Amino acid sequence: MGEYINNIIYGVKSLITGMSLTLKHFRNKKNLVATLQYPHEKWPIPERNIGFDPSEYNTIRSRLHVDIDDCIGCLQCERACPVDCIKIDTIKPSKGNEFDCGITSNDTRKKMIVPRFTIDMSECMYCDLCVHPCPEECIYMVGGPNDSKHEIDYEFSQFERHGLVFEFATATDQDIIDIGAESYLEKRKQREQKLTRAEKLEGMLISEGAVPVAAAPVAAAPVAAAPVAAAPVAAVSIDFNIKSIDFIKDKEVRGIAKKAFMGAKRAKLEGVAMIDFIIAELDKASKLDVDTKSTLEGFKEGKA
Amino acid sequence: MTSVVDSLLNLFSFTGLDNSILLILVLHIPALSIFLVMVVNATVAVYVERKVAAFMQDRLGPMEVGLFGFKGGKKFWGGIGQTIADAIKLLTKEDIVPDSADKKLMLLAPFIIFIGAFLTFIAVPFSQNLVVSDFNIGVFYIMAMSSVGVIGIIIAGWSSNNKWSLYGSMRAAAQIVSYEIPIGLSLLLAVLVVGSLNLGDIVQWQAENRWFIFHSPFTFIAFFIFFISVVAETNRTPFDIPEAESELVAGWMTEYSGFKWAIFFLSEYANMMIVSIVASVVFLGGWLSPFAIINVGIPNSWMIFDGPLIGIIWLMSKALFLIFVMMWFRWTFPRLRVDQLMYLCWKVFIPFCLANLFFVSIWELIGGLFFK
Amino acid sequence: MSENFLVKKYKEKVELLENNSILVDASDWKEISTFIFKSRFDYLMCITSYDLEQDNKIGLAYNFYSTKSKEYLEIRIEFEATTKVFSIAEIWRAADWHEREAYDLMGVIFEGHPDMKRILLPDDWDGHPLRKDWKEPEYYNGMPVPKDKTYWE
Amino acid sequence: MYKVLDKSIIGADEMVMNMGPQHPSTHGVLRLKIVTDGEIVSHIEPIIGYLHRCFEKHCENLSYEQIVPFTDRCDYLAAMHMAHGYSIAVEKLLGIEELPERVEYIRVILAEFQRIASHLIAVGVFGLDVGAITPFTWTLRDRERIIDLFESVTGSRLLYNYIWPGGLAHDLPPNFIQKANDFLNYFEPQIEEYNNLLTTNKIFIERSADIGVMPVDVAINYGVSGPTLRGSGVPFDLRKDEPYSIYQKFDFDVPVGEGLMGTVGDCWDRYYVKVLEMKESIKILKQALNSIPEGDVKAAIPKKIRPKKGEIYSRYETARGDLGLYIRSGGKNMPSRLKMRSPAYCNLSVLNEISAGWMISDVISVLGSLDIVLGEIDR
Repeated sequence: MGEYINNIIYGVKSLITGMSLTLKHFRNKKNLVATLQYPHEKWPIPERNIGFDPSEYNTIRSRLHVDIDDCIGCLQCERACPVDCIKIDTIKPSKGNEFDCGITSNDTRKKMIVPRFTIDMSECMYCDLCVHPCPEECIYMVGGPNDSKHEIDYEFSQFERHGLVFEFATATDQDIIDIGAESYLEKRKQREQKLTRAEKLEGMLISEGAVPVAAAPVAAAPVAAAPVAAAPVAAVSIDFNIKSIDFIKDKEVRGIAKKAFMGAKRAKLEGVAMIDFIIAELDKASKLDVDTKSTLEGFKEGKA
Repeated sequence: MTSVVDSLLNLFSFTGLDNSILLILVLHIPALSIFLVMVVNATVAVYVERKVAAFMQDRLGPMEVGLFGFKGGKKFWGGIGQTIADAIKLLTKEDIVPDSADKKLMLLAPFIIFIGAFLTFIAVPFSQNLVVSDFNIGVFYIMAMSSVGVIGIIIAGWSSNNKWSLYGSMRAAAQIVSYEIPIGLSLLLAVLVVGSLNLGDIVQWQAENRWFIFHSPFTFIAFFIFFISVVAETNRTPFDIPEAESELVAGWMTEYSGFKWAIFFLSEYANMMIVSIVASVVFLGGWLSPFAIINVGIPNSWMIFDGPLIGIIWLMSKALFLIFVMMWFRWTFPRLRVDQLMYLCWKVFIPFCLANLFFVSIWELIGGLFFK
Repeated sequence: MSENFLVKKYKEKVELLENNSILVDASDWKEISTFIFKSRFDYLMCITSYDLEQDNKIGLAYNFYSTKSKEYLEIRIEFEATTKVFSIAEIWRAADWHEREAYDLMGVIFEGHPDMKRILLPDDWDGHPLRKDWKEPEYYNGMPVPKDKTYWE
Repeated sequence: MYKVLDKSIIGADEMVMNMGPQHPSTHGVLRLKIVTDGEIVSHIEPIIGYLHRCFEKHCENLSYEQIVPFTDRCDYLAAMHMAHGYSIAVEKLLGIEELPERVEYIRVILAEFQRIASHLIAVGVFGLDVGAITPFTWTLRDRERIIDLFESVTGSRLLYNYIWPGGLAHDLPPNFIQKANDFLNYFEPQIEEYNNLLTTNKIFIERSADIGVMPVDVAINYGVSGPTLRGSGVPFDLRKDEPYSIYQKFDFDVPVGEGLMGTVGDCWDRYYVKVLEMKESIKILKQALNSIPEGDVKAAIPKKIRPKKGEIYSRYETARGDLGLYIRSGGKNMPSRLKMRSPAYCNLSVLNEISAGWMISDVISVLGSLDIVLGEIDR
């Protein structure tokens, strides 16, 4: 009984202590409130006298910026990046080409031009590792003493995802032609085409780079029609893909068939040849029965 | 004490209609008013709750949405339009019904809860003569009607076809049914002393004697038991076990969204209002002023002098204070566990209530012999 | 030194490596692990699986600690990938999840483990990705695994 | 503990509840498969891996310097600890014996601040789990001030990449000592407020004392470490027992659970150990801030990290427990195998053992008191 009463008394006491504490906070809130009314008030990003003296790098972790005029294309920052968000292409002038690549603010003569220097800020993880190795101190997080040049970018929000891919290179097409690298322009064009195609999402293409012949869409066939038409090589005439094998009930047999399918694909076999290959493989494993064979044969004529 | 319905019938008697027809026409006015009171109460209470929470937690709370261009700066009124914006959002939101839910029951549940709260309001006096219908059995009626909601809660939890919701509704049923007992036993003290179930009579007795909470030490304890029990009955922290957002996500409300969920909210805040008013009426002198001087006037002029307009201020300020205390509880305490909740009810409150009942009876007996 | 008592007892069966770890044969592990537990090493810190990159061999490193005498012990077992290793999950309960992880990521098969299944990767995952010869699959659940990053930059 | 009734007598069925991965109090994307008998839990199976980010596979393809930002992302509530632990391991692997004094001091100062910040989250979230919302916002408010300090030092608020193998990314800002002292003066009385509001609250004690008791032998057998182990009454702290960095210079105690409100090793003890540890961290911080020497913080950073062939097992006391790193070097600039023994991984494995037989609400208390971070469990 004593414990029962004590419990109640302790309970009431501790509850009143708590309530008086919250009431205290209810009253004097001004000096304790931690809320920042974000769009109206902004917490200052800490900026330290960074200079570009290697001992005093910037502490800011905001957007990456590159002074492309100073970039010598040494690829140090690209190598330091753990997430591969920096992508640099460089072109060296061919022998005998007298193209002037320019000079940096540290009086280093540049030996190549940089036609591509993209930083994908949506991949960047703000680790600051790329800033430190730069020999010309031309890549840095925006802010600090450079404030006059580049304002601190608070949100750098964009409406589209590719808006976060920043291109810093300023080399013009003329420069690239002058330096004697027309092939680069061609390559770039192809890449841009690929990108736009992916943006339009006209069906997923698999391993186009590795196996250009087998640009067979895995996704639903009707959707895939457009990119197939765009592809240089005519597509599979027969409607046969890895999903088609699913009619086989036996798990083991189906596994072998799928393996065979992938093997055929790797061997760049197509259409009828592919089906023949699968049948041969199944036969080899002595798992081929009459039904399976006839259905597979049926695919050759285009019926499921 | 006259009721609003009586007064309205008197007021419109010049039309010469038959009373039964007139009653049907006239009833719309109090019904709409009750609905309005519920809506306004929920809107204001949600805003106040958010602000109280924010201030106790060293935050600012809603600060962006103003009302007609009024924002109030960094003060209590900073986001005065917030709940209106929220309400519009809730009403226009998609109503999601789980595929495997029992759709008819799921639709029915919010309305049962709403009807429970709505019907209770009929007997709740806002001031002298300002009660929709003045029952002889007011206390009993309120007790009965406020328990209707639990049916809706069980239906809601069951029909959602969600195990967590089921847990929530089962907990709610056990909790609400249990806490009816200490509530009833505490109200019984007032009934015992006054000798009437009519809320008006109870206040009248307090006007003649003293506030019921100060009547005896036992009624003083009874008030706290009553108040804590009604906090439990309205499912608020520290007794929000049926909702328990860190355990059951939102308990029986998990699968509800949009308009139905808004109705749950409306009823919850209406219930808070009801129990606070009942607590004020029964224990804190109802519409009597703490100074007991203003409560004079010309009889039968119910519009102005005889309490209503001044009384409503007193009653509402008492009730609002109690609502504030409920919020204060919520933002201070952790949550009890199911069995501890039951322990508190059956092993602490009910024995105390029974003892109270016994001692108050003796007090009355002795008091009757010596003081009067 | 903590490892001496093992070398003393199992002269034939164990081999002392540099930095004081002890190499044990997989077939003796059942006997030795019980002995280690009965001596003072009550705290299993870590089980590391590693790929030796030769002869299809993988290894396990057990790091023990004694809360009583504050000593360390590192045991290593190196074996063919198909060998079944005695599970110590019943002796040190800490080994339960570590062994499941070793199975999941490296494909070590433990004998006598109460609940041998994948822990970090999904159940339908193919292969054991920390093996050096593991290759990214072409498909995962019928979806092509993208390898060419040109599409999302 | 409740007795699970004999099924043969009452003929009741057990129900399988699925808690998470989207549940407010599983602290991330943990999924618990709970077998219940009414409200009473008879078996729990934690299912993890929803946040698996292939940390160990990543490490095999990254150079030692590049791993540091990834270690930050393992335990995102104590990122400084992970980077510190990793740096110590790599230094051991490289055979770097001594670092400049100032580096060690700064590391210890930041590590202890991080410990306070992490424990603040643990304390507040445990309150949140049992239903008290106000302590959570108060602790977050104070953690915010620590994070502001970190921001002024490192430039970022959560994932720092500041401690590097062999040194630091850069030096402290000029007025850091002053700011840190100001914070400590402000923060010390706040702990009393938490105690008044939450720790000694009767309802909180009811919800946490005597619940989820973890006996010492169970704790050690499961490899539990850190405050969770100390809550069971084992005074084991690597900072004291095997001082790394310069912890031997400081005077502090190792708080253990004493069963003040219930049994030794219950949820309340595990919680209270964290509160006491914050006080100990303040002690260390005050000593360290007063005696921090001058020096160059980048002097000992190796130009190229390419350790010899060999293995290393290194331990570090993070806010959650014993972080073990087993690094096998194949003589390249990338580790051939890096295994992280994450403390919360081992702490979580004990969940079924200590919470079976309790109610669903108690499971949440136990989970809150274990203080897990899913980023570190799933890696």
